[in-house]
Amino acid sequence: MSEKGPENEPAETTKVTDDDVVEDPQDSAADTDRVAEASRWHVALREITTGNALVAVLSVFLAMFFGSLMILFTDADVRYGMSYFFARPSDTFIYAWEAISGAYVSLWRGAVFNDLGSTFHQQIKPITETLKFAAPLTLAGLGIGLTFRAGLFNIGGRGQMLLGGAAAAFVAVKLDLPMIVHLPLAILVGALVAALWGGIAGLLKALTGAHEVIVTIMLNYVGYYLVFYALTRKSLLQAPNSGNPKSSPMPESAILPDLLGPKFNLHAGFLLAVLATFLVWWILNRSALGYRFRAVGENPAAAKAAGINVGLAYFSAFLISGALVGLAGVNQVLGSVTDGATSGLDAGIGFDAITVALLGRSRPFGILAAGILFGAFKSGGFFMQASESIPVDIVLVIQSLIVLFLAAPPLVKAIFRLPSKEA
Amino acid sequence: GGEAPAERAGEGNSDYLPCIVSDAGGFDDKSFNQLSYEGLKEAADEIGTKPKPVESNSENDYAANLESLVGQGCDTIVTVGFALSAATIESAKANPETEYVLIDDAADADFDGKTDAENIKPILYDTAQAAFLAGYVAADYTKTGVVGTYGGQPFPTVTIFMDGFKQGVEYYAKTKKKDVKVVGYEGGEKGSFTGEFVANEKATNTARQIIDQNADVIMPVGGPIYQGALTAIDDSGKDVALIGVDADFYETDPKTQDVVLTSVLKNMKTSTNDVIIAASEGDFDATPYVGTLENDGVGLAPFHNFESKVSETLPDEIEEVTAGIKDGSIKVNSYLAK
Amino acid sequence: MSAVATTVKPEGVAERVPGLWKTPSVLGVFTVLVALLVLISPRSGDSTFRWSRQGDWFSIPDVSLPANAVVWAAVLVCLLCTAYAAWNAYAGRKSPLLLVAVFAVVAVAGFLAWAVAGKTLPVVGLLAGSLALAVPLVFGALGGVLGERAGVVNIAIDGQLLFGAFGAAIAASLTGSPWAGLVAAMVAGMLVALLLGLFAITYWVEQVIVGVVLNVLVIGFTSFMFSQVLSENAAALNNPPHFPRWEIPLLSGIPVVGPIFFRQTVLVYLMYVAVFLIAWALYRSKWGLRVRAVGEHPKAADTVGINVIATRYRTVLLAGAIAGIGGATYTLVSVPSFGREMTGGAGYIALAAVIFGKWDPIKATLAALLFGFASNVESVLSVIGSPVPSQFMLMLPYVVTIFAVAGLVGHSRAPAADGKPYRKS
Amino acid sequence: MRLALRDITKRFGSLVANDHISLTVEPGEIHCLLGENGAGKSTLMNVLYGLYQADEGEILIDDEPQRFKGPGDAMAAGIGMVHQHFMLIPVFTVAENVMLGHEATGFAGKLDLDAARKQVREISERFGFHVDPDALVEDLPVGVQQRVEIIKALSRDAEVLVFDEPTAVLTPQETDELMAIMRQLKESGTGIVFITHKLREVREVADRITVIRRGTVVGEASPEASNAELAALMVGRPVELKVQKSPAEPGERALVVSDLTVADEDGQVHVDDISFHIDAGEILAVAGVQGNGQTELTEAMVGLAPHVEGSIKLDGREIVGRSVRKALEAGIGFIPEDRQIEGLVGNFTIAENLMLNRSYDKPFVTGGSLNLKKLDTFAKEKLAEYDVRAPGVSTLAGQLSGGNQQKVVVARELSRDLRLLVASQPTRGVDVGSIEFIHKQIVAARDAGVPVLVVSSELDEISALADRIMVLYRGRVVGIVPADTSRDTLGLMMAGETPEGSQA
Ligand SMILES: Nc1ncnc2c1ncn2[C@@H]1O[C@H](COP(=O)(O)OP(=O)(O)OP(=O)(O)O)[C@@H](O)[C@H]1O
Ligand SMILES: Nc1ncnc2c1ncn2[C@@H]1O[C@H](COP(=O)(O)OP(=O)(O)OP(=O)(O)O)[C@@H](O)[C@H]1O
Ligand SMILES: [Mg+2]
Ligand SMILES: [Mg+2]
Repeated sequence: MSEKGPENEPAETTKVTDDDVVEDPQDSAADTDRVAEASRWHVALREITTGNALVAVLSVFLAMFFGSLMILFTDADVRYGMSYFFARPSDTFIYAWEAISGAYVSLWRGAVFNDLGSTFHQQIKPITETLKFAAPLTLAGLGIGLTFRAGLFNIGGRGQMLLGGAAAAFVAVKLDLPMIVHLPLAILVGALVAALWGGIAGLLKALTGAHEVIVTIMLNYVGYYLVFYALTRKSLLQAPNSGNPKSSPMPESAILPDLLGPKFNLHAGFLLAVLATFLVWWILNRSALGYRFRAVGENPAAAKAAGINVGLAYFSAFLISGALVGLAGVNQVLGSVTDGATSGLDAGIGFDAITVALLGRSRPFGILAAGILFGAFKSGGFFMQASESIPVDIVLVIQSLIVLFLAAPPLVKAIFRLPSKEA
Repeated sequence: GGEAPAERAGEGNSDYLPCIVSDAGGFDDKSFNQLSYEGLKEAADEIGTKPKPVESNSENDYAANLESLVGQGCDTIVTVGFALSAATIESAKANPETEYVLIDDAADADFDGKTDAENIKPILYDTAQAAFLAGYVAADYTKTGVVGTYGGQPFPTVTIFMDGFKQGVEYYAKTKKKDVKVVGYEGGEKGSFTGEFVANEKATNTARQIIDQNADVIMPVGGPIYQGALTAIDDSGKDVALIGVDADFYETDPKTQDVVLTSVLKNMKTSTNDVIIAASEGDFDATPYVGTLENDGVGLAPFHNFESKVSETLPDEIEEVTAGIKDGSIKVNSYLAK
Repeated sequence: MSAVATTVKPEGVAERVPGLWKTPSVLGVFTVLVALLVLISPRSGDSTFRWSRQGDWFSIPDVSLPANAVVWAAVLVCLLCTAYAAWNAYAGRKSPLLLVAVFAVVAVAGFLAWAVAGKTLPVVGLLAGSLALAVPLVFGALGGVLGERAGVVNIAIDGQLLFGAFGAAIAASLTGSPWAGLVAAMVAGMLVALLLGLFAITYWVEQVIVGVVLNVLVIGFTSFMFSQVLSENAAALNNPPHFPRWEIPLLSGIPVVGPIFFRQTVLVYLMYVAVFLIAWALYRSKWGLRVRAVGEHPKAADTVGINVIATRYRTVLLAGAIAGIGGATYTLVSVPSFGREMTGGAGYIALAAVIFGKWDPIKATLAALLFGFASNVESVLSVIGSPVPSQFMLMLPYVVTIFAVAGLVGHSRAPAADGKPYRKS
Repeated sequence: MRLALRDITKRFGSLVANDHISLTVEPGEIHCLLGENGAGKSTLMNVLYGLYQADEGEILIDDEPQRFKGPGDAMAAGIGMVHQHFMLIPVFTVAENVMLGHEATGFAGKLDLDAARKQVREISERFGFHVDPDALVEDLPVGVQQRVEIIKALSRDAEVLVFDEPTAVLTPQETDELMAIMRQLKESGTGIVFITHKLREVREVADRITVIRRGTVVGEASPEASNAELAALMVGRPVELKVQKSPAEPGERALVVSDLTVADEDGQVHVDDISFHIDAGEILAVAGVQGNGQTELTEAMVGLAPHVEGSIKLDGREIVGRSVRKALEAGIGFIPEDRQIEGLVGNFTIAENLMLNRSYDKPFVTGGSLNLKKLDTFAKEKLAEYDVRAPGVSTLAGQLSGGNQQKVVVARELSRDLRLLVASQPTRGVDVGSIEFIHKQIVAARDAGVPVLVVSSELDEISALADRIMVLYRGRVVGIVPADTSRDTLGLMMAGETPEGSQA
């Protein structure tokens, strides 16, 4: 996904050219000279067929196709139809069509627009849900993408989210303050604690050269048990009167406000994510700090020789990354699931965010777009499961296939027999 | 699709729609999610309807899943596990027309002793009572004088088993003046936990360590983790007996038949079934239900293959203890006991 | 002209090198920690260590010692080790690894004596369990080492373990034979490896991306199949027979050693073979030379006529098969059925072992064993009752790994072309 | 064996790297290929060696057309190559490197290392090399590494040997020895293709010379042609081979280095108690075989070396113990020895690379934020001033040719107010045209009063730039001598011998 985001994908044009290419598969790769002399129309066609936009569309298409196969082979009706396939093959096809279209239509209804809804707010609610789920994915994705740009792998999203969320919850439930102070304070403390937690990996890397992949993975577990411990102590996080490892619900004064009123679940966490996107974009592309992150990420030896403190860059990248990932945890506790923090508050987002960062190519707006896409899958998945009884796990399969195909344009082009740019 | 052949699976004639949401364990957890779902399915078959089950993978999913189910027009929604409590209360308040059944939690977030929404029926089980009996049986059965237990995570719904078990053993030791020791649980949250409700090497290994402490009865509490104990028992080459939890393992998992001494029953299947049947007939009753020995909500499974191996007097003694617990002359402490 | 020795090492210069002080510092920290245990919370009673098991040729008697005394003795030895390490550092020498090993054993013994005061610690069970817990990690790490030695970073170990477990469960259930399950596990691991190869080797996709994404793909696929297919036909598809324990005659009777190493399942014996075979082949055989060449400097390998792409594919597939065996331990040894996400991220721990073990099969195996040991200390202590809250005990293996990586390993050098796709024009 | 290339064409996308090139190599002949950076020499040789497939044309051996699918086929046909960037595996031993690809094995694929050791010893003896078969390649000096490359080729019975810039990293003595080896090979009937940028060498050994420019053969030159003629033919214009430079007018004592000792992480000492000084407006050139402490010396000057003792005083202020950033802020410009590794960020644009050492403060950073406009203007200026051949300032540095990359580094380092310039191998692998330009810039800096420390393993470069010459051997100063010291004397000093009359 490019820096500019998905809005420059010419969906209409691609369709037309797509057909053209299919009709003319001979127009293949080897023919460099001919293309060089070809008409402007040909040049434009070539630009589109070799461009990223078409590959993106086709990647999604391919991933959905494989998802369909899985649905087909496990759908009870389709299998039933196949049992008498030779007697009445049409049934199999009808069932197959029902299964697949049912799945994707419900995915759409759950993610974007529900035409079955009786009121307007019910109809457009799915898109707001999508944005709600996109917020933590984007925040954590930004954090992880930022470390990627600095040449680091932050696999520690889970731990950072847990610590950030738990710290925010602590401030929220233990203090009694007016909202104007309480909410910002809880957010800040959450981000800060997560930043320090992430910073451990950066510090150890800078001081001892410890491989950050190991350290962050280990810190996930350590963080999990720490938070779990806190949740079993009344003095720390556990709700009074309860034996469950869960905190009290968040007080009103520390809850991220709703963006579209009480009828929708979309809360200010999404605003936080959008702001963070701009902030990270600024850091990476316009700030000296971000310049140094990128320099260190691309060539640490050259950066060092040019006077950049590489260890400090590692440490500060992890601090910022931890803070962003921590905000995802804060978003969960103070926004999405406000009835109390638990040791499951990360909800797998810390890992999903790695994929989001990869899909967004570690570019801030790419990550925002990828976060929204994944949020849509998430939100649509619930609807699909409820209406079609298809396990949401299929969404994982489709998501990961999209990322893989997007990362390998030549493969997609080979599958669809498109010309490749570097003929 | 209306034009489908009549034999097509699961099509019914009632328009009553029962639904169920699992917690993060999913419906294959060999524990409360699975049993509640099975109870719901049976009820649905009896009524002639097709239930809608949805699984949650994380706590993110609870509210969204409930919302989708409401959108699907469910009449009754069963939510399984304390983790869904808050989401259930919220959904119930927003949808007063829909009926909710919450398993394993009182739905009392404000701790005023009352259910927070009138359309939620909380179902709880004082499994400590039944586990007490199991502890008594184990203490009687053991030859080494050591019995063990371990859990998935120190949640109250887990430790309540271990707690009751421990009290049962201690009661036996005191009344019979026999030295019997419990390993793997010391009370509160102190004990042996695998950290996850997953059948894995950690579960197997924990069972191994318990057997290594000379235990010859072992009670794993936490869905599929008992499968680890099966492997450990098999590997040890010793005569170690297993005590099942939730359902009668002898029936739900034939692989356990040679080793299962008895099981601590938590009759979620029956309770769910009953509530759904009643609800389908318009008799939804939101009063909280606490399963006890008294109302057969919890109990002890038969000894099956072990009938000949336990002491002859044991069945009568169990009767006696049961009566004692019922009439209150024997106290079993748990977070649910008044 | 002769090969000029370009660097000379006069006496007395190296003492300026601060890296040498890392070892004594870490040892010092741990010495203090052990001492703090008894200072803050002295224990009463004896700690008993049990060494024997049924079936030993002869039984070593239990050893009972007063807990506090043992801990203090351990602290003393630790102090001596630390002092020696510090003296070495002062003299500009690196401390021998043996010193660190002695220190570790003594410090652990001190901690255990403290923790089991008044109770009995089954030493053999502790060690045998450590080995069992480490088996999938060792296979995973071996797969990781192989792949990376050939220049392909394998983050997908977790996916290979999980898919191996999945494949093994189905095939063994269908055929009724754990051996068929083992083969299926290898094939499953290879399938994931094939995808890794396709994207990483043929299409030059960033290898970390491919690995992470393949893990998600496998989780999604197996979970989907689990709910849609396996759990509905559990008796037919998810009911694998398991490998029995094979006691090796004679060897298994040796006290302490026998029950730990020679009363295991066939997969453990396979693991011994795999570790030594891979370690040998990697450094001593033509195959290994070529694999390492391709991972260090693929272009150089190409210029002497080695087919880089094919070598990488073959190695990655082999690595996948090995990781697949690790996956088989979940469903053919540990528990008798497949469960959703049942590897619990073990592949990532195996990956840590690869790096911790500096891309060496033996060292990676030791790293995995260390992890297994730390996990099992937690299990054993929680069963016999420990003075530490369970969450902190559960943290132990991870904290130990961080200390080990930061304090003892530090910079490690990956194969030079690790993670870099090979592109010819 | 007679080798012929006929009408070879090789394209990279739209770039035609080789355009219908024909070339023959007779047995017992040394055939030189000359051409500026990016002319297509390496590409042609890679085609010959089977690494690239030609788009057009054919390769003939004894008039038989050949099909090389990979280097394996080329080697089997008797072609060996010593690559510009060594194709050795650093963590392998010499024997392992030599046997790789045609390993002798025993039972179960067990490597027969003894056979490989024997082979290494045999070939070494034949040519008088002293190479330890069990030494790790990464521990060997480059000269020896190159011998390993030659042994590798000979161990496969190569009849045509290609040397791609083999002398770029050698000392004069090593170069002379290589020439002798080439002659010896030639005597035994081996055909040799020899690529170099050093005209002196060409005239010394070449039997025939082919000049390539922009992918096409522009003609053959006679080995008797003068340096100036050859250079002009290569570049397509007359080239100043020796930079015009007035005698130095040394000013104050700007840099004083005393008792400097540099050790690495393992405690090995690379610079051993050396002292010297440089005056403002003076160039001190450091000569020496690579690996005798030059790298560590330059690293210590900018704070890159981890363990430094002694003192480096610039304008009276101590540098030792300061961070790289502080050293650079004190006014040190640093041209590192390997532009790819330490000089440039390949995936950064030219403009971004130009601010690499100025990411903390003005002019490109204000209040923590980048001033992209200023950077753009600055980069455009420098692009024009330093004649960097690139489409624009947002071209990625990694896509430039070696010479142009070097110009970017030089432009960056010289565009600040310098108090000291440290230049390490400033023209390694750069063609004569670019050398001329870079030398001019360095001399201009000196003339502006900057003290300059130049490290080079290239004696031509040393004598072209130096006002005084310091020779390093095993981390110690052998002597500091005047610029007009003879090549022979310098060569001896580089081997560690202290000649008469030099001040140590
Ligand atoms: N793999 C490649 N892909 C694209 N372009 C390439 C590739 N290799 C070389 N080129 C381009 O081909 C041209 C010829 O390069 P080549 O390396 O053959 O030059 P050369 O004559 O060896 O130069 P030098 O004297 O610097 O070694 C250059 O413009 C170079 O940028
Ligand atoms: N795949 C490629 N795509 C684009 N440019 C390339 C590619 N491969 C090489 N080049 C360019 O071709 C140039 C020539 O490559 P080569 O490795 O032969 O170096 P060179 O020109 O000989 O440089 P030097 O003289 O520094 O050794 C490189 O500097 C690089 O910029
Ligand atoms: Mg209430
Ligand atoms: Mg070249």
